[in-house]
Amino acid sequence: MDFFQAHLLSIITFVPLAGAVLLAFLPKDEAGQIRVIAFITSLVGFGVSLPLAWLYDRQAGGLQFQEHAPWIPSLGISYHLGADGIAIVLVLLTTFLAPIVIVSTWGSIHRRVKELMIAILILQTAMIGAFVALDLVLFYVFWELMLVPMYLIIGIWGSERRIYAAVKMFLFTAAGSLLMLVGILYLYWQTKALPGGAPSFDYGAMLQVPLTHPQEAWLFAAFAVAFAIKVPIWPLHTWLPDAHVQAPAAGSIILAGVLLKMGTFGFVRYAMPLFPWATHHFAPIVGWLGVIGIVYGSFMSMAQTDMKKLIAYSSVAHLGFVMVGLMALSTIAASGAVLQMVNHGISTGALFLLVGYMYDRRHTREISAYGGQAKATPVLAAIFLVVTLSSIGLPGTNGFVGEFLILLGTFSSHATFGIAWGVVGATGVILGAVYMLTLYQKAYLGPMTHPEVKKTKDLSKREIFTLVPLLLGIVFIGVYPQPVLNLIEKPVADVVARVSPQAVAPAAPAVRPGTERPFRVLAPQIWRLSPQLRQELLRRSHHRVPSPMH
Amino acid sequence: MPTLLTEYLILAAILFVIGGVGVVVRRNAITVLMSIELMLNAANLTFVAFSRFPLVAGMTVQHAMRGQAAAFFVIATAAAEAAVGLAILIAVFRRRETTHVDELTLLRDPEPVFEREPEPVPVAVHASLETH
Amino acid sequence: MPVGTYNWQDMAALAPAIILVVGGCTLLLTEVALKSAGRGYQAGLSVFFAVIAGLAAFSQLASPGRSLFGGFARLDAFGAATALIICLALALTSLVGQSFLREQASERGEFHALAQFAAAGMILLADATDLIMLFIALEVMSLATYALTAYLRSSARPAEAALKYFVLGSFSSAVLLYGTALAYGAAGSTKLADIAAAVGSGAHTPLLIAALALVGAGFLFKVAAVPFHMWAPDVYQGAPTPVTGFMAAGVKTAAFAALLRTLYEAFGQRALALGAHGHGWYVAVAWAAILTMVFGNLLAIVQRSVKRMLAYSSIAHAGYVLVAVAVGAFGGEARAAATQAAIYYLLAYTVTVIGAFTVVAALEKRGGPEIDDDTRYDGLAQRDPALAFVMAVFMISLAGIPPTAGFVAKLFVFRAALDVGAVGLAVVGVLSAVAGLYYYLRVVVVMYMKPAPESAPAAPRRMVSMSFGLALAAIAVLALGIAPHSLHQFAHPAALLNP
Amino acid sequence: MLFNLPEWLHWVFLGLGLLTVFFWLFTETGRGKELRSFALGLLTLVFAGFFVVTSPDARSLVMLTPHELGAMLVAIPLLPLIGAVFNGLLGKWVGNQRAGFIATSLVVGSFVASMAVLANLLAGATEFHVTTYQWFAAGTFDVHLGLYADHLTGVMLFVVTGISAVIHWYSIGYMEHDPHAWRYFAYLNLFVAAMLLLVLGDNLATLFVGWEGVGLCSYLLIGFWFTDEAKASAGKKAFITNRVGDFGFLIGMFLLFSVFGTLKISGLRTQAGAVAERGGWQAPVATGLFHDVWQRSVTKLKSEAARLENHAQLVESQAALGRIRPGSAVGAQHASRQAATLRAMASRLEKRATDKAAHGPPTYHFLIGLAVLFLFIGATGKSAQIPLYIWLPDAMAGPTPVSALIHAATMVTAGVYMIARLSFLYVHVPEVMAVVAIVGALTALFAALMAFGQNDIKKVLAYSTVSQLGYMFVGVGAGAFAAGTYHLFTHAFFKGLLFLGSGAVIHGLADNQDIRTMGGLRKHMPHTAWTFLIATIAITGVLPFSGFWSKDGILHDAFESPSLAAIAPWLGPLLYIIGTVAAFGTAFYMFRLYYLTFEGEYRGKVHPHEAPPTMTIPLWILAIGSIAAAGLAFPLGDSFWERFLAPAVAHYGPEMATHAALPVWPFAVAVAVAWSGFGLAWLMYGKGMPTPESDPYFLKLPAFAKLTANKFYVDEIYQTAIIKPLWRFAKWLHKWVDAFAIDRVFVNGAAQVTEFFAKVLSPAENGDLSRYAAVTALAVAGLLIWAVV
Repeated sequence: MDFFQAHLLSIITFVPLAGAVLLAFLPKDEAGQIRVIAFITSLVGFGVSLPLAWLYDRQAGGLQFQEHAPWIPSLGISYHLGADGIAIVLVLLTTFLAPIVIVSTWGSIHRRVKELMIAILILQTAMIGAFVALDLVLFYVFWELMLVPMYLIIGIWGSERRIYAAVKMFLFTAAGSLLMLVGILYLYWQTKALPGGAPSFDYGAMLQVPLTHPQEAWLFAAFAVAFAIKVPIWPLHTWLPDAHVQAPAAGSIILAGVLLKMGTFGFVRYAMPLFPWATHHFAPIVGWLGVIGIVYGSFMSMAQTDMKKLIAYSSVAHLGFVMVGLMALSTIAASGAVLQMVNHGISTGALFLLVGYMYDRRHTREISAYGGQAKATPVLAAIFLVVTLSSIGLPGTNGFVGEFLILLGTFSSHATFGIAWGVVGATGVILGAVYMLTLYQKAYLGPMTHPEVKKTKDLSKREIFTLVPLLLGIVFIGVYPQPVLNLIEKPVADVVARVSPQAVAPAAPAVRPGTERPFRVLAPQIWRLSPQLRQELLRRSHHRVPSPMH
Repeated sequence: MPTLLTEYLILAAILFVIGGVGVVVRRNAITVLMSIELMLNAANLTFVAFSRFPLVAGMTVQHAMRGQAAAFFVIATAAAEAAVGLAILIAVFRRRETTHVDELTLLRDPEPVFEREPEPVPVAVHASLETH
Repeated sequence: MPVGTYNWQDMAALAPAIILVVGGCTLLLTEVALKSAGRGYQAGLSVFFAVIAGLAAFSQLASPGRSLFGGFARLDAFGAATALIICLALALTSLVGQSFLREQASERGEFHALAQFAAAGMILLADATDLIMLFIALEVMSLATYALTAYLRSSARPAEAALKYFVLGSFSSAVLLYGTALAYGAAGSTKLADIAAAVGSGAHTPLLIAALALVGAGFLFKVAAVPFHMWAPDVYQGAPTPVTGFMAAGVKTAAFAALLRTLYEAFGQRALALGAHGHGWYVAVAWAAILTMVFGNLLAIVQRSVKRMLAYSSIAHAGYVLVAVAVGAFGGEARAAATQAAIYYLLAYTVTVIGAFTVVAALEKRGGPEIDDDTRYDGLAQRDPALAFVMAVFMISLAGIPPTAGFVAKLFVFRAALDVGAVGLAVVGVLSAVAGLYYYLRVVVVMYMKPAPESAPAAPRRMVSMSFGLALAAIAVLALGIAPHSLHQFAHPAALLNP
Repeated sequence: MLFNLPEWLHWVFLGLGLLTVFFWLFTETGRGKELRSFALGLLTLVFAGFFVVTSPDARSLVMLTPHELGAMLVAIPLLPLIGAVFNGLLGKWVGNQRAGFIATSLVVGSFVASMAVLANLLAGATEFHVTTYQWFAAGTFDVHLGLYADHLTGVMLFVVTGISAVIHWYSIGYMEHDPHAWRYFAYLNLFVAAMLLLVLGDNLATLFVGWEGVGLCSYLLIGFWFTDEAKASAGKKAFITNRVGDFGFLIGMFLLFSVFGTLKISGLRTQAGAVAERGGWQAPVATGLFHDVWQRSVTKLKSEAARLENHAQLVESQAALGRIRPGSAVGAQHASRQAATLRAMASRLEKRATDKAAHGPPTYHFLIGLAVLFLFIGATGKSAQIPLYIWLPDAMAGPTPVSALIHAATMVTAGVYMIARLSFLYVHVPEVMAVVAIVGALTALFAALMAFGQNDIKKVLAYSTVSQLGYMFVGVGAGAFAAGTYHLFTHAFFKGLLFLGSGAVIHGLADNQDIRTMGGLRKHMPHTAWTFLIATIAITGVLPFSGFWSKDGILHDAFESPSLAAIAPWLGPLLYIIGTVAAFGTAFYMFRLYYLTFEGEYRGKVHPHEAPPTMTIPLWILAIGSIAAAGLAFPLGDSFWERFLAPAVAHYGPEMATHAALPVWPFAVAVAVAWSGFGLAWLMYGKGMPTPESDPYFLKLPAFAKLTANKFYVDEIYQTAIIKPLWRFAKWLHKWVDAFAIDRVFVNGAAQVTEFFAKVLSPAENGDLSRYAAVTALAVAGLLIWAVV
């Protein structure tokens, strides 16, 4: 038991991988057996992750369940895991969705089942690892590792233009994360200035690095671009609709449910606490981008004729809410934002699951191909309606609590544009209803316009089984979100305190005149070494190299 | 004391350049081989010139002899190189019946296609379609 | 110090190279003694000698560093590490080459013998601290590889590749030699230490700079850095595939080792302030690195043959190592970090690229189509899942995605670059790596996401040795990616290059 | 024991409950008999509730402890919620009829609990409060799910649960032929639960849950017959229009929270009181967000000015030191000019800062005015006022009992209730109150005009509802919260009755809703006709029915409203005139409706039949209510209603609004107007209409009739001016910005440019050895030259 507690996070992270390794040794013809083992693995993964929720000390907050072991000590890289409330809710979301995802594929994917299950389980390990890693190289490893199985899931089991979509997703995300890698390495060298002297990739060390403002600005930019692509923030979002549309339902669920949270989680865990001054500095820009995302994503959703694309764009809008909530730099809004991450995972995951089931029946995603579906498939229609309502943030469902906290917190925050963000963001509430209800009406209500609709079968027991947990989640968080909010309360407050103006102003070195405006900090050329740096390096190279002997 | 060093060096440099230009402009592989030999010998000449008229003050005899030794090494190496080169040339001639280097363009980058690529063809229908 | 003093201990220090020479001779002799049947033992023999040489190199890893033969060569961890990589490349090539040779009906002992000689030359190249010695080692290596390139006589392409390689290689050797002659003139000696003294004293600087430029050009040619890269795609594509792998791994490693030694040991002191513009060679190498990364990755995108794509990828990877080389210009800790990064990168690249070329070789059938296009890889994951998997691992490693050796190698390089504040180099590196992702992924795409063609030609039978070699390479790639620290003892003392 | 009641009363309740269950269990056999018994049981319960409320003895008997009252408050919304969940999940298996009984029983239970609460209020209690659990909290924001009841709530509880119970009962009969009635009852129960939460919520966030919840149920019920495209669209229209209003509601809440730091109604009330103590509403905000925003902008302006000043000094000192082009007169001049410009900018900023500092942060009056204005926008959505009324006529697509309950009696009055609930804020901003009253008056007038031209029996009633809601807003806008809510109360009865009556007509005519093809129905369906007539008289404001007292109370209060007078002295009289004109219209269209439906000769084809007792009994209950509700307006001048509501609503101005001197002429005018409207309708339609096409209104006034029949083309204007452009904008944005500019140019463009460069460079490798050698040689030469030269 002690071992279990001491290595809880490792166990949670690597249980799926163990399952994947086990599956690798099974013959690939035994699809049924493979599915069951994958399902059991994911259930075990969910089971072992549950203790996190009650073992976490809410009063103490901070990063708990830490595990620390050297990995590449010569480079200051260690195997360091730890989780705070934010990570815990996201880990739980991941492990909660995994069995659902696995079961959801049983009816729809019969080709290369073994590879699919292995890919999903490896993906799960990578996602959890990215949430709990506290060493930036470890984080980066998990972060990139996520891409490969996702790439395969889209590329192998996707629809017609799957390869284009998979490659686009991969290149887009990898481009951003490589820039982040440069940022990580730069930050790594800055840790030399800390007592102890040895540079380290440890999160804790990096938190203490003193940085000048231009440094912070550049590093924030490097991290933020990587995360922004993942979120995705407008205008870096165009990979998302393609990926979602082409991915199989399971892929879409994971993508919407967890992968997109990586971006926002990255902001909360890395970009904001590591670079408080820059966060403060760029928050107006990123916040406006979030607001644009809300309105723009909603308008995009209105223009779609493809269901999955519509939902994909609605994700842009929802994550716009999350970004605004984070950039308001207020506890209320940030709590709402973190909660909204979970909400979006559940609601949009459920929407993609439902669209997947619809696709299984009719093999089309065109909204116009449906119509009057509710008559033929009442259970599907009812569940779709509940999820739709959750997506548009109706009170009593999870979506409301998150959006309400975000908007209220943003409006009442001290962010420069807080009031404007709150007002403009609130229009998303109207637009959300417009596109989601239009979708529902076109697909489910009205007369049955296609003869196939009448023959459509309603949800099977197994399909309902995958949906019920999501529905319970929707209602539970809608009616009683406080357990989740309790978990994230302290960590969120810590992050917000770290980026608050009071915390930022005195600690940071004086600003050079003319560098107060965001992009002016980024003005110095990086292309070549600056003259001062050159001189310094020259001096060093003469100083360190022993003079010639002969 | 005026030395002949500069003159030798200039001569060597001219030879080197001639050799280099020969490699570039001549199409016959045999001539190209000869040009390379010329370049190697230009280097040899430089070695020997520096050995005979050292630039470095107080160069010992041992050091001076090194330049000359180097020339011998290079001569030997050049011989080996010529042997391998001619062998390769024979191999080429056997297959292609030519020793003109500009006719050997089997290996090259593909011709670029500048038209817009057509929309990706649907590679395979969705998984479930195949099984249902 | 008298010129000719050497003793048996000095000779013993060259054991890895000597063992390989002996091995090469042995293989040639056995070729004479034996006839065609049962040639498999030759590969075994070759692997055996490579392993023995590798063990010898391994035993030298902890060496504190010592000058040999009055300064012509040097025994140090750097050389030993390089030798170890080269022995690894040789062993892997011999292991997997046999299957290819049998498929091409070209099982002859010369192949392995030539490989042994080439490897010996490479090791000497890494150990040499005298420019003449470097030249000779380079020629030993090059002549053997020219011959290896032309090895397959059944096809027109190897001969063409060999001719191109030979002409351009000799040209660059001549350039290098001419540079050596100039250096000799300026320093009165061809030993790196003496040149270093001359550089330090500041006399005859223009001559030294010219010498540096010419010698450097020679090495940049060998590592296929842009714009000295023109030969590489054609030669890599035309050479017998295992040879291509061996060249990409071994030649590159040895040439980089020599380049590092020359630049650091002879010209290390004024690395940032030498030359007409006072930039030092840092700027030249950095620009070469940038050009190499950008053009290598860019041109690889449009290739339709996997083998040729890998050739361009090899150019691009040289660019990343050049980043490390350039960073070493800053001396001190930066140089140690750079050397370590370069060595690690070369090791990672060696296992990965030999593996990748082996997969290419595994799909080459005798008398198959001359132009190798991607169709052979279509749907490989369904026809031969194991082969597709290892290929995917190699591609991911080449693309620099964790948890593979390629990622850790890039991490080392960029880490070294950022230590000296060379953010620009790192940024260009990562941006060109994005282009790199595209073409590596395309291989994964065709293997995993395209359906197998109806009339896919059956892949040739693989010998166990080839499968074993592939598995070894794949495991090494993953192990180097997941537990790079196991090689801590390997890469770290290797950084102790004599300044 | 939950109830502190005498033993025998317990047994009565228990017995009645058991009876109900018993009948329910045996509904399979002899349905008609049990149906009657069930109706009887419910009637008993309802009368028991009335008995408890009205009898002082009984009232004293049901005084509950706070704990029990808390349980009661929780039970009120919870019972229908349980019903909704039960029927929603299991209704399909339970069966339609039983689902209806379950739903009705639970609402009746809720009604009984409400009666208990009301009894306690009547007995002198002022307010009850119960907190259940912490719903959500973050930072300084905290919502406990609390329920709160005061006198205003008590009234609403009575209306909501009472009318709901009746309409549930009615629905059992109305929906008996529908195969999905179980779903209907689940929605209806959910609606009641949401409405009760709206009414009881002690926090604006909780209130908002109910606010949106009723909107959802409205959506579900309007689109209940969803296979009809038009009905589904009507539901969507209702939801989205409501959402537009909710946007305003949200912003209002955010503003309140930003100013007061709480959304709890009692907290807002305390804060509002504190503001008055601190220095009044015209004082600038002393703390909170807006104060900080102001301070920050002042500081920023000042620091910016200081920075410019510094810069100017720097330029001057540099010039003095000769650092700017030494020795050059141009340089010195330039520097002094630059410094002067900087100084000028600095002084401008400084002045702005001083002005801003002097001006101070915004006042409470401004901020709270803005907040309640936004909340009123929410109310225009929910309560169908200009400009968001458009959804309500379309909402008639739902089943008729739904129209009666949701779209006449309860949900649409939520806006009025909300304003009355927050009257303690509204009374401090007479400007906003005036806006409320003006919007209400205009809505009352225009909706009445639109009702003229309608031929669908339910559409007439729908516009009538919009119009009557307008009156209520005039009431609350004029500061006559009691009068406004009184009209809400009476309207619930007679409009519910009218809708149920129309439902009976539609039921009896096999779903025909066109009044031109009706006529003479009084002979065929006497119960319906008589109750309909009672309601018509009530709504037209004919003495002594309830509508007269409530509507004319509003007009009277508007006429002499002190808050309206504070804005402009003519405003009150103007609104009085508009209201009176609208009242004339009301009388006309209502009697037109009555005559065309029930008098003259039958013009239709289907044989009409009277509704079953499950439908007619509720009609009579409401008819009685419509008449009896008038009693609450007495004694005149100091009515029971006003006294009862006094503790729960605020008043404009320092002094209590009194009706010391009641002028008689406004009453006289009102009576005259009502009678003249009736007279006109009698003249035109009193003899009935020979054919469906011979409507004198359409024949005599064709242009105006067409205009009103087409609702002044407001829907069309909205379509062309707002909705279609938005959709077109979305399509445009998708096509040109997303697909083209971002994806094609920016994303794929980057890839294609890369590929283009690769393709351009690739031919260099053409296989020609000479070229390779040339490039290599040039590279060597280049390197050499670069290094040496």
